[in-house]
Amino acid sequence: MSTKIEEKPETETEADEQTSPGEQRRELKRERAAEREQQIQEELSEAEKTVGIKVFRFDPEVADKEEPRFDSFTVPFFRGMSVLDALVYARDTYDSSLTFRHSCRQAVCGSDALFINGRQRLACKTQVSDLESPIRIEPLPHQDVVKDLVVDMEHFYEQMHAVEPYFDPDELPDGELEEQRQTPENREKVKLSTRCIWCGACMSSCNIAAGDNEYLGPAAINKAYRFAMDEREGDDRKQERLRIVEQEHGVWRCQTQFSCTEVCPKDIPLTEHIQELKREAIKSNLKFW
Amino acid sequence: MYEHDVIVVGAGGAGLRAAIEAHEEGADVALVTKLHPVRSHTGAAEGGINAALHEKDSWDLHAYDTMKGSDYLGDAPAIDAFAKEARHEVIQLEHWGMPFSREEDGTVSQRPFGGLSYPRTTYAGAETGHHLLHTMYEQVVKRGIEVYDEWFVTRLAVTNEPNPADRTCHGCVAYEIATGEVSGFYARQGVILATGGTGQAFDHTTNAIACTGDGQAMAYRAGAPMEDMEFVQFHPTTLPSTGVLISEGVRGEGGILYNDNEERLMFEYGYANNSGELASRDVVSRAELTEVNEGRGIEDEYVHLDMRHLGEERIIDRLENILHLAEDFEGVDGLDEPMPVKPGQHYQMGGTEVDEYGHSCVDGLYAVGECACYSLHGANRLGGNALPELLVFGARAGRHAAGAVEEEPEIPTGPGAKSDDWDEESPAELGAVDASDPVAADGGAVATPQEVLEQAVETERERVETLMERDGINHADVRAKVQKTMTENVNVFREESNLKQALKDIREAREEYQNVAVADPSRTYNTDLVHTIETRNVIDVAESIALGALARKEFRGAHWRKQYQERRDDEYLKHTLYAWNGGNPELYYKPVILEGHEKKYEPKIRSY
Amino acid sequence: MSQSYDRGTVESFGRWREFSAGMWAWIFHKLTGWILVGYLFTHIAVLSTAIGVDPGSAAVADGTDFYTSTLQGLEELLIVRFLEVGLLAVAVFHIMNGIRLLFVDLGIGLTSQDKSFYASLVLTGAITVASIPTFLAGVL
Amino acid sequence: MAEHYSSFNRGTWRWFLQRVTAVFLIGALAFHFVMLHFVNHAASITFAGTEARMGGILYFTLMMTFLVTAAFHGINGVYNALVNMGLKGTQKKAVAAILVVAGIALIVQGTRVAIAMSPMF
Repeated sequence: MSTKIEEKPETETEADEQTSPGEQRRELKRERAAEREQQIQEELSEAEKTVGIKVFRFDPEVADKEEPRFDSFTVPFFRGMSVLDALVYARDTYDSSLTFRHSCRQAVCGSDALFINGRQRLACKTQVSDLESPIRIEPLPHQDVVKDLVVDMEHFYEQMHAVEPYFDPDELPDGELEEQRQTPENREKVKLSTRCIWCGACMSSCNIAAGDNEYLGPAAINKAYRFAMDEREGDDRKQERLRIVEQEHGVWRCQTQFSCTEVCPKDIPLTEHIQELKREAIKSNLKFW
Repeated sequence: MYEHDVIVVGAGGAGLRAAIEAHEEGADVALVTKLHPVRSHTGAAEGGINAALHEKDSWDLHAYDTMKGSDYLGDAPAIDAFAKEARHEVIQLEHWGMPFSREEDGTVSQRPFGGLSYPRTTYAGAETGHHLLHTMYEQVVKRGIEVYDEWFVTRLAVTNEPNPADRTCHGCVAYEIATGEVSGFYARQGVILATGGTGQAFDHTTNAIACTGDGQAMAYRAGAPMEDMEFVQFHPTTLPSTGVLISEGVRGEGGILYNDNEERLMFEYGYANNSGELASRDVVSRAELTEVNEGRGIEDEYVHLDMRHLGEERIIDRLENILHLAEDFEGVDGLDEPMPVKPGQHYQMGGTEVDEYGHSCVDGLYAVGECACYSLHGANRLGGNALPELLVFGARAGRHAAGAVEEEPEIPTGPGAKSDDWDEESPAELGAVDASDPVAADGGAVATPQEVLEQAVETERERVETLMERDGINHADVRAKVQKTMTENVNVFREESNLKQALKDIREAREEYQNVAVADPSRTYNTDLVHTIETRNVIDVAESIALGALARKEFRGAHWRKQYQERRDDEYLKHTLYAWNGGNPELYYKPVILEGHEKKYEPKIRSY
Repeated sequence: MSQSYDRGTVESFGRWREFSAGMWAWIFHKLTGWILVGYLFTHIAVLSTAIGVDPGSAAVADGTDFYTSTLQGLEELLIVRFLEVGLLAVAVFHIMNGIRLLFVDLGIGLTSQDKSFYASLVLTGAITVASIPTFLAGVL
Repeated sequence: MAEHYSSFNRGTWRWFLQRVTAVFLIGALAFHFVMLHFVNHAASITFAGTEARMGGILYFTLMMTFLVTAAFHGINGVYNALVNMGLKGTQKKAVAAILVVAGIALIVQGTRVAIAMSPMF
């Protein structure tokens, strides 16, 4: 029951014959712009409340954005509105070139860690109603800005990969359908560390990681912790993991400022994990003394 | 140009699993993904992974449950393979370090789940998907598999024989988001699509903003039809403002649904006098929407899910995550007040038509995960079956693409599989497109395989240039229009007039799309362009959903029709297929395979 | 990435208003550390001048009493007394916060690290104030 | 993060010694302050008094240890602070060398002062 292409309805009208296609297009564009403007005004006046956002703008190849600046947008407020909702509204309504990473909208993909009112937060899980307006939204500090709110995450990923972030057991059970045993207590011990969503908020908040790009940083050290503390891996592997984090730019660089722990959107006690690895490293070194 | 044996498009659970398996079989694999792998939406899965691990359980039972859950629209070869191999896959995941929840003796915990005859759902807290995604990405890092992250695959390089079953896929074209560069990826052995769901066809969904059905739409335009797209799962408890999922666990623990009159709606209006709030997802979703439609909804939009009576201690012990979600995404303290909930799009049962190895009718083109349809979930997916699906079929497709499978598939694909008993008139005007438009249509590939990829890259560059240079409307308006009509008309309740309205609106959106343009002039990280291209895909999948729904005149699984309140096995025990057909879309059917090698399934009344 | 924009180090310390307790603790600890190490060098230098370990110095020419007269001469200056109070405050803070940091290193009380920082500030203030009479005795 | 590491790790030991010296210094610094500002008032310190205190072997040893640990703690602290500010490569090596020289000079000069103060020598 294949169907034919539907005849395209004739859209040309008589009046169009006298004007050039370019003018027609411009006319359409003006109409749409006017329509849109009216729609925005309606939405804004209908909303009981509006909020203002001030967004960092930068684009290395667009003339008026080469110099970083802040753009202000007014968006209608609704109950439960997140900062991400406000950004999406601003982009879809006012300026489609407004650029930011986002995906899951539920604090699990880690795409939208931003610097919001002076603090690293996930835009999707930050309620507009909890913040002072106008809300100042900037890309994560201490990272190179690619464009608007998008930062270069390459270095963060490199550091994450530097701790050999994969499970590596000495031996596996013989039976094909047999799992390795792990006590609920041990699972509980690593539980918080496994919640990391790689958003980069901790690295951005850490001014040690900022000054020296060689510091592994809280997220990567936490990743190392996740494996070093997992009893399913053998003891030799644990020693190797400790050797990675106890290098000069590993755990020792942590100055216990606690800023990573404070900004972590998943409430991972990062400083605590780093400190525990310091003690583990010292303990394993003292053995040979 | 980049060159690999196997190119995996999308790096969620299914893509990662496929890449690992192809790598294990010795293929040179690359993952090409528009997000960084750990940003994929697999990470949002909460529930768990079904596998018949316990000695008292058996894979037969798992297969039987799955077939029953599918409302007998599943294909036996896929279901049997799935239930058998899920066990090994779960154990392998454990061997890769997945932090499963554990029993006192150190074994992996398993819990009961809806529609399962045995507690066989393994899980890692209420964040199973997050752990699964990260565990597999770690294995990808360990193996050094190449990942092209933030590369958006926009087109498949497929030869243009008239019959899709004669075509071959030689690679794909991708747009590097950071630089705006359009490049070809030559795949010596195959392209595996693992691009996930289609939630963005609706405006209220639990899916990520990136779930725009790219794979389904690309494969569709390259000749591999979409199958059973009308079967969309709506989850009854999502937060109204964002669509964030509130786990079924709340009702499992004893949470109650109230309407605006503070009546316990499930019992008061007889939606489910036995199981009440714990009736199946489709039943509860329909109940909630009926309340809203009859004026008993709160703010004419949602109902209340109340868990306060469970007590603070129990809530914090078992549902802590839910408190955070309600607080963070709705500004509601679940300990103090009921949470607003309404049904939202959750999962696409249909997808690119493939056999039980994930292979489509186009040679060298595979699809896995939510974007594929091996006819495993049929008309309704069971909770906890999505994650084992992406493991089992990800691995199968990876193996097949790497050339390590000898067996012939049992599930037929392509035009050859068409039922011959179908000759009804088209249910609606299908959305044909002007195939010469570089933005709105794909086509014009050349016959020689060597040039296919270069030609595709050229066409894609032209599309990007056109979109960048011309003036026009913002894609967001078009997308919003599609989403709005889909949510209004192709939601939980489906009526003929609404479905027709939706098709009309989608048709209009398709025409408007011919005027879209990208306003952002920059080549650096141009998300305006990315979203504009995605919107094209949204239109295609939305149309296939609405059309399949209109054509299927029965009530089966998640698909409810007002005028057809019965399952009609005599006429509709078959899969819906929707083929691009070179710009003249075609709707047809193929039979369901209820008889596998080892077992034969008899359609029965589905009741729990 | 063709180009990218680096906002420089101003972004760390230009935002001092938003710093949290742990950050202030680190800044004060570092600052007091610098002062103390500076004082350590000064202290040894003053003492070696006063006691005349280098041949040909004024102290050697003057005999050993030069040590006593130098120290007492300094102590007569009000400004020196005030500086000594400051030095005490700096040393006490460094010690108090140092104890706090040792506990943090041992993994004790990490969740109340902000409270322990405030406690070390309060203790420093109390000890400093209490010592003022002793330090200023004789010059006022 | 290309560089790799030997099992004998200076970072580990420097971190550990910084803590050990800190513990010692808490006591030593407090003692020093109490001794020279409260027990003996700073204004009434005389060479004779100093010589008497430095004549005790225990006191002398304590002061010498105080000098060495304080020098290590201070110099190492300064080095850490500079490294945290992003010092790398040759610059870092130069700073390390200067600090080691300064530290040794401090200890040598301090020792000479101590010897001059003590009637034992």
